[in-house]
Amino acid sequence: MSYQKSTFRHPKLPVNDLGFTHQAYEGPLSTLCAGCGHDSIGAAIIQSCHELSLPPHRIAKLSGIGCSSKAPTYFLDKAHGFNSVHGRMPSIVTGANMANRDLVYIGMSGDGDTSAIGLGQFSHVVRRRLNMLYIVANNGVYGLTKGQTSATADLGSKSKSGDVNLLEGIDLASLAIQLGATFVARSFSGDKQELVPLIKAALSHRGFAFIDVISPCVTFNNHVGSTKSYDYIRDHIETASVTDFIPVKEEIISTCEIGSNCRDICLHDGSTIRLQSVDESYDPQDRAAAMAAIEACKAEDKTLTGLLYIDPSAEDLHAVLNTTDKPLNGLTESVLCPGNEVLQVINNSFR
Amino acid sequence: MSYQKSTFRHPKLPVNDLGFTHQAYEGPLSTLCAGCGHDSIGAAIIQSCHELSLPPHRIAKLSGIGCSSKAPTYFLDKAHGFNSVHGRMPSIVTGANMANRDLVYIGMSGDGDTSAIGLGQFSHVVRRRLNMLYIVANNGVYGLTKGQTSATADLGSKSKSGDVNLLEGIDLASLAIQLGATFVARSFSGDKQELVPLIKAALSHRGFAFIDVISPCVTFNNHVGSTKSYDYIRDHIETASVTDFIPVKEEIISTCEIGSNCRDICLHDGSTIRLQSVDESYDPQDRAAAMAAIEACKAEDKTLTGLLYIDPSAEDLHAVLNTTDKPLNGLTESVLCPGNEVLQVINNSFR
Amino acid sequence: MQQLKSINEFVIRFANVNGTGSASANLMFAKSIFRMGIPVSPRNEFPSNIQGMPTFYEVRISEKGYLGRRGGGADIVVAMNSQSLARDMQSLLPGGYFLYDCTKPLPPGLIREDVNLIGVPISEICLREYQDPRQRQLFKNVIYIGALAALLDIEFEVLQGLVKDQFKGKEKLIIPNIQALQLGHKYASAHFECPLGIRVTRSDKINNHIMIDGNTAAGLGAVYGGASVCGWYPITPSTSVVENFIQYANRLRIDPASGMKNFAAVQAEDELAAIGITIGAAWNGARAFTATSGPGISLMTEFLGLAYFAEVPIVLINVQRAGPSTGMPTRTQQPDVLACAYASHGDTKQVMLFPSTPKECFDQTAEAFDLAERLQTPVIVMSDLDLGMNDHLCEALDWDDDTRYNRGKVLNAEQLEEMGKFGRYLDSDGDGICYRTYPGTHPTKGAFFTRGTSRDHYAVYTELGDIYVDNVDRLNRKFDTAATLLPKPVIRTRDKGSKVGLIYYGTTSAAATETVDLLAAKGISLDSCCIKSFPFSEEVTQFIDSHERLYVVEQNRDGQMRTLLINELETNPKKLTKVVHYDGLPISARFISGSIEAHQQHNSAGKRSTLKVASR
Amino acid sequence: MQQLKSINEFVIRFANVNGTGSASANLMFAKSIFRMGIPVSPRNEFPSNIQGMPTFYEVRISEKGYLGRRGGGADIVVAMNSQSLARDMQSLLPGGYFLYDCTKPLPPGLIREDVNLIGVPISEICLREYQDPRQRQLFKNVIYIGALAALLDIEFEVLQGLVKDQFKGKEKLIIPNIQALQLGHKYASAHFECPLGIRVTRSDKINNHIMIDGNTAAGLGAVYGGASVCGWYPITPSTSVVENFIQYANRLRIDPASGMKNFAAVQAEDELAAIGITIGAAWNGARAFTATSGPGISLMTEFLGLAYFAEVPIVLINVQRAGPSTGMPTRTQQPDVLACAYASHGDTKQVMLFPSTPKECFDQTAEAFDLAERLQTPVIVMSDLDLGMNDHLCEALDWDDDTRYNRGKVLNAEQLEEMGKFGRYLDSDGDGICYRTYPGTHPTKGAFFTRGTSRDHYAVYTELGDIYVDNVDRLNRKFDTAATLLPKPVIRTRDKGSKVGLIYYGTTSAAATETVDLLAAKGISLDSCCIKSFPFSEEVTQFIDSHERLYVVEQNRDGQMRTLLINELETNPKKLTKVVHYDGLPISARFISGSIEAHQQHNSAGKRSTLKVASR
Ligand SMILES: Cc1ncc(C[n+]2csc(CCOP(=O)(O)OP(=O)(O)O)c2C)c(N)n1
Ligand SMILES: Cc1ncc(C[n+]2csc(CCOP(=O)(O)OP(=O)(O)O)c2C)c(N)n1
Ligand code: SF4
Ligand code: SF4
Ligand SMILES: [Mg+2]
Ligand SMILES: [Mg+2]
Repeated sequence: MSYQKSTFRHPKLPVNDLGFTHQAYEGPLSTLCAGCGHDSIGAAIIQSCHELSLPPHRIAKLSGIGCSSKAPTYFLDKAHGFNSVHGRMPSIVTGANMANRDLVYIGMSGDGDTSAIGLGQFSHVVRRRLNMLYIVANNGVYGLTKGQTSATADLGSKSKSGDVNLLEGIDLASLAIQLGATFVARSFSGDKQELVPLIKAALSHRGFAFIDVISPCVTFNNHVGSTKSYDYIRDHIETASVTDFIPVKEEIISTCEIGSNCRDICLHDGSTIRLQSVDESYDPQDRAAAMAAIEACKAEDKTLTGLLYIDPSAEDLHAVLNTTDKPLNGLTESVLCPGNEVLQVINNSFR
Repeated sequence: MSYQKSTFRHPKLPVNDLGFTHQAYEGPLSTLCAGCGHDSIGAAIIQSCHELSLPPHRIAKLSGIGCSSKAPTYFLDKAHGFNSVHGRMPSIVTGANMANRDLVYIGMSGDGDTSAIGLGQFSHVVRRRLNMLYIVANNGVYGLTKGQTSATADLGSKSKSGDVNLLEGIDLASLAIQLGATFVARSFSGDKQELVPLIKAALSHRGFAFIDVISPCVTFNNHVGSTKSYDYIRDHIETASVTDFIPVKEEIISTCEIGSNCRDICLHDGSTIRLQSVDESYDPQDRAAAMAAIEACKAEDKTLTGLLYIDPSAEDLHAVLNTTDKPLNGLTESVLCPGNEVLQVINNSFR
Repeated sequence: MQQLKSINEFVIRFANVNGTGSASANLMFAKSIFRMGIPVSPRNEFPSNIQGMPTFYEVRISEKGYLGRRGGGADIVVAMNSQSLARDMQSLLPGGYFLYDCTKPLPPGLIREDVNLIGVPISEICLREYQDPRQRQLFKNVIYIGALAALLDIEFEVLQGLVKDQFKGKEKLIIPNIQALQLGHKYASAHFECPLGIRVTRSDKINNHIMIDGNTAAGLGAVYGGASVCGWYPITPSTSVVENFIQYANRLRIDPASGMKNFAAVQAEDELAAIGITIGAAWNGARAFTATSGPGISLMTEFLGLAYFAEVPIVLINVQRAGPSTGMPTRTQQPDVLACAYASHGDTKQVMLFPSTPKECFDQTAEAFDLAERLQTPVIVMSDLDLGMNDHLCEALDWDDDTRYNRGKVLNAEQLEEMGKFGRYLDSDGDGICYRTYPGTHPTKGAFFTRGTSRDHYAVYTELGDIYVDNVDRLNRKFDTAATLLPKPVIRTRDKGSKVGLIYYGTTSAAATETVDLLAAKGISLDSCCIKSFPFSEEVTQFIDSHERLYVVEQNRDGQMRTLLINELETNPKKLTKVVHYDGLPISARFISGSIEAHQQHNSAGKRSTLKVASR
Repeated sequence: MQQLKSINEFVIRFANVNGTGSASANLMFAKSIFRMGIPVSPRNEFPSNIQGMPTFYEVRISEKGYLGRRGGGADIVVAMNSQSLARDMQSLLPGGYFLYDCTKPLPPGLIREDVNLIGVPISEICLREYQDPRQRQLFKNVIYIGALAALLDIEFEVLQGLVKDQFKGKEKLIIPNIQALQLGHKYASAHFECPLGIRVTRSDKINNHIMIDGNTAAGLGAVYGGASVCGWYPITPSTSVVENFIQYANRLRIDPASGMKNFAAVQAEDELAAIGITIGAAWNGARAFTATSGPGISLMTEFLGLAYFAEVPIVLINVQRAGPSTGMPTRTQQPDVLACAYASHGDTKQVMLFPSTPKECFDQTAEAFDLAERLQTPVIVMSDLDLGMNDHLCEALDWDDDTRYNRGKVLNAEQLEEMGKFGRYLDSDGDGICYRTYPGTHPTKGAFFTRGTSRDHYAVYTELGDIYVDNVDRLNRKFDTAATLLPKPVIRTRDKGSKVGLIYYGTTSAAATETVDLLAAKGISLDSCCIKSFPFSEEVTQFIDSHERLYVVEQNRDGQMRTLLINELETNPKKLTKVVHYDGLPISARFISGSIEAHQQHNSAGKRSTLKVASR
């Protein structure tokens, strides 16, 4: 729905090199909660693909299970999609990419889908250097199952049920860098200025590109000190002991600049996240430095955003496996089947 | 078998504070290949537990599947053991520890068991800060399934079948540090001088302790440039196209010092691994520095060994969950069952 | 024009938008009927979505005490979702009542001539009465409940009482809610002739029963059954089992002195870890459980095989939902019977319990821990979404304080001291169940290596065929023992006994008992057998043997319980007629009786033995 | 003293230590018999261990062409493992020959009076002839083969030929091996009266047959079947299926111009990922497969449910091993029939093929890709360890070069262009199979969202009951279609036809055909039906209907195929007698015929209908 709004905001966009308008990249009306960050990410993907003039039907969108994994339903409806099972999108997209290296692969996942049940598959698709864009819509909760804390939730954050998270959150960006991702970025769903260029860069990168997008869950928000606003309603909801009332909210875009490259994001519950984006001096090609910078920022309770690491000379899995340039799914008998003559020679080796 | 040898080497050991001899910590004859590093690790564990005077029956040894996971069969036979399923030891030991916080938990796994199928569970047991010693017997191959390359194998290493590994190996030590392990060390199976003290320190650490032990597979060795020695036999084996001949080998202990804290280990196939152990100046309490040091060493084709990181003030999962000091498995009806009176009150809340 | 008339026997259906706060209001409605002493069964038909989609809440009021879904159309529809108006209008019976928000007029196209329209300008009232847009939204629900109170003659004090109880401790919320009720009540009384032909009147059919959902009861059962470790991963509809366990344990399992917890619930990274944690804890002597649904069952398959073969006593609560794969996560079915009975590769078998009511969810969950530890094998409690997530009227829970947990065959230090050589897998009692030890029990005796591989009587790895065979045959013997220990089926036979039998289990039971009455009225008399456990006890065999034709009623496509019956009891399939309902909504007596009637008419064993639903 | 006598009909058993190089030597022995034109079937009984444990290799030589395990003791034992001497001595038949290394004398205790001892001082010879300790070890094996050549009258040129072929390209290895053969041959000829009463003589029973293991054949089948993507994870005994696929693809699937690979084999991190990769590739229009065993099947359960419900055509090769759990990883069974037939939670069904020979492993694997794509569902090839890892004599592989892959119902750009609205799940042909599209086919038409949730004809998510029912009923219709497309059973009826039928599948077939002859000789005549696929084709039903009593022979404990037969075909269980062998060794004709004979004697359908093995 927020998605629908977004099209109101920018009316007809110009056509791109393929002669397509913005609409050619859109999808059906979203069923996510009004104001859900995930729909903003969808809008950013639409804009990026449009601006890059990618043929919509040459894109494949894959996901696991979760609100974030439902999101692909609502963009790029000319593209085939695969809403697979929880945490297993990485293996599905690996196979898909092996079968046809010519499509553009966008994997969309959630923090639960990726950092909990999917951590093993995520780590290995990173290591495998699959040529794809992997986006995590990171809200620190399990949205679709109603607000349990996820493994990326910050230490000390509160879950809907009120208990405080006493474990450190997994930093997927650092993890990706360490496991060999060749394009790693972080951004915020409401910040199109930053997000769209990152998505475009990632889509143009050959190899594994990862973007960790902070995408607040407006319904099961679990950030520290959730105090401000709608006391009355929250009281009501809590005591009704059925969290079945979800006030309609606006997408969060409001950010207040506080010093160079640093801004606060005010969440619906009044809490804030402080984002520090990398500045000109930052060298995204130094692996160790990148990880240090992320750590340093975290130490100051800030989240580093922007392009964190890139290795432009990256190779992808096809290069590693030395597979042919033609899509494997297009090969026919003539290439695939060695024929009977060869088989008879093989028979002889078993006599 | 190599294990049997090791007892030859040190004859009767003195009794420890509990009056136990070394033998009280041993197990049945090993069925691993002669010279397998895993048995050396077993011997080191026996020595450590003996020297620490741990009551053998108050230890629990858990593992997944693999030669390394079989190894616990051959030490501490007074201790209960659980040889579970492939890659899932971390969840089993988590439950075991929750049920009885008073035992000492030693988890033994392989690089395949931990870095491939088990990577997700490994990462999460680290994050959970379970109070245990987790040892990976790291040989870079799948031993029990006859020599496929594992995810920790170095870039460029060769598998038995001859193909070169083109992916970067996962560094479990760095990963453990990043995910919040509070004791992380690395050593070499043949180097008791370094390994035993590390195991003893790890067993004394409260929280999650991880030791990555390089433990060469004498049978499916897959290190770079495997050229030297038994040409004749290898030829024979290769052409016989059945790798069913395994020359009996000695445990590798020979290391040649080359400069301060740096030594080369000569493997059976003539290849070498260069180990650099941390020196006095090294501060194991600086997380970022530790990860940088590991990276730096790797850049010089060396493997950093010793105690890499420790957080002495660590809390374990029981502290996080605020569970009682008594072992949960010892609680009885009186504590566990609230009784009928309470139940009737609860009934009223449903009228 | 026709107006349906009925007192204390009708179905009302609420159509709302999810995320608008309707669930709590609708529950208040159901509770008010309950408090007026009238049996009531509310059922939530919610989408797999968080906000903005159509959601339905169907309440059956039945003084006769029929608590299954009635099926067919509703007598009253409360249409609060403009998206679904057309569909809602269709779901009403001729002569029924259609309560809607008349602030905007109904699209003429969808108005039906044969129903009674009751327009209440709810939005208008809210606009007038409230400033905060969120309050306007929220109180809409309370207002239509108020209107219904007038229309159906619900005692207003009862509603007031409910509001007071609900907001105990938040007094400032009480007044506004009661005012909202009054707004609705006033408007209805002023504009319509109240009560309607359909209405309620106080009765006395509730006794000391309670209204509770199965997951809450199961969570409580785990607390009372002595579970101290829980590994879990969220999945609808099982999540609230664990959430309730934790919530009650946080109140009832706190060490008074230290304030520390006498339990550990670990939210795992996935279902494989969740059951792994449970197995590890059970191996180490704690009572441990996990709960899951659908895909979680598939992911637990490997570990279920390990627990079966290594003989580790765990409890698994499977709150079934419509499969296969992700299927319909918010719809009910009984589709995992086969997947659980023979879970995992190789020759395996699993013990299952089948609760029919929240009371049974409580009792069977608590008992499951005894059974698991006595049998040293996993016990799976087979609940479902309808039972687990809907409030059901059932007997009050109770607990015999003299109960002692039966931990099964476990040797302590003294026993080990006194005995000769310990053999973990020695069947010394001949019942297929051997003696276990907890880790750390004795300095020198009783230690063994638990493994998923073949092993001898002393837990030593072996590849010898005869030892393997001896071991797996013992496991079958153990399951024969199980059949004698598990809860017996509930069998009801007519005075003279009938030739025709009805077999069912789980949540089908409410509809099944109603079916027996319906058919009796039509001169078809049925004996019935409600299965409570697997492997089947002797009584089930006898029931089958003593009837000529049996209808096996279940809520899945393939008749999975029937498969178990013919396979495990060597029954001739021709004797068992499938009656299967699997559209995701709870089964109804109308469907069952209709199917059986039809089949009885041209009753020829030759006819294909399947009666299935093509739709609700 | 008695000396067994026989020409070309006997069993020889080798007892070795694993990791000592015996496997290749023993294979050379079997191959030499094969090259002398005599049917031979070697079987490896190896431990789940890499080095130092007892391992056995049993070779049955049968000019009559009986290639199943004979069972009972061996006629000749070659005892090269001092650890297992006692057991090996026991495994010899009275009058049999015991070949051992007499460098050390035999422990008097275990010497049997009723057998013939043949001592060859192998260690001594090696010590004398070789310096390198490893050569001493390695050549022991070659020396006893040389001795056997003399004792059994194996043509020495044949052995020389084998050595030359084996070491083609490594000439320097040829001479020493031949010398070692001669050392053994010389010693035996000099010290014993050669040949023994038991011996071989050239025959002509091989025709153009080959000796190959099932996994190699399956790997080749995948190459010929057009598989271009493989996701895999190592597990015994399935690993060599993929290893062979890769090995052959590396030779036969290289682009001549670029030298790049026309396939992609991805070693995954586990089985969940392995099948995920396979599903992703198949979804994207490549022919894709994976192979696994035991625990891998359990781990693939969730994804198998997705592939069934989302209708993605994959091929899964299950090389079964003894379960449950880790079970006996290096022993054979057919224990996953049920786990695969109904894999995953919810109402599911999977297509299975049952190869009996390596030739069928090749043919069925290749055909599986056509079937999967035509049916748009997973096809599981149910091999087992005995078939997959042992060399079997079978017909030569062949391929019809006119074969065109049948990719099933796939719409291309033109077809999409011409048609109206595309509906992925529209059953326009009424056979339950709908039309699919590959991603990226057409700019504006044919795109859809593949999902594991309930959806309508246009792949749009839905929770409406009737649409759900329509879809899952169609899936059942699709399986009716499958029953007509799958390989038919092989049915053999006696001239007049018998009242008694034998039903079997997979590797039981060699023993089953021998059984029919054995029993015929005893006046018990049997018709037989070798099942090749599930769901069952019409012919299976007819076979059952046309016989009074049927024996269902399988290699698992619980009679899993029998369960499928009574459940899917509504057969009266009383009619089907279980004959189950599950100690981990391949089933033998002796066991089957013995069981059936016993049962036929007091043949009363009342008797408990299970005949099972208590040991080998
Ligand atoms: C195997 C399995 N386990 C559990 C679930 C239930 N489930 C659905 S979504 C979800 C978590 C979603 O969290 P996240 O990935 O963060 O997505 P979000 O909804 O927050 O965007 C879970 C646990 C499932 N569908 N499948
Ligand atoms: C679920 C499952 N998949 C695969 C296997 C087969 N398997 C046994 S051990 C092993 C790998 C062992 O490698 P590692 O953990 O490195 O131990 P090592 O033998 O090298 O010490 C595999 C893949 C299995 N037993 N279970
Ligand atoms: S619950 Fe949260 S994550 Fe899910 S759709 Fe609503 S706002 Fe988005
Ligand atoms: S195969 Fe390798 S890892 Fe396994 S026991 Fe032998 S040496 Fe050790
Ligand atoms: Mg999330
Ligand atoms: Mg290894």
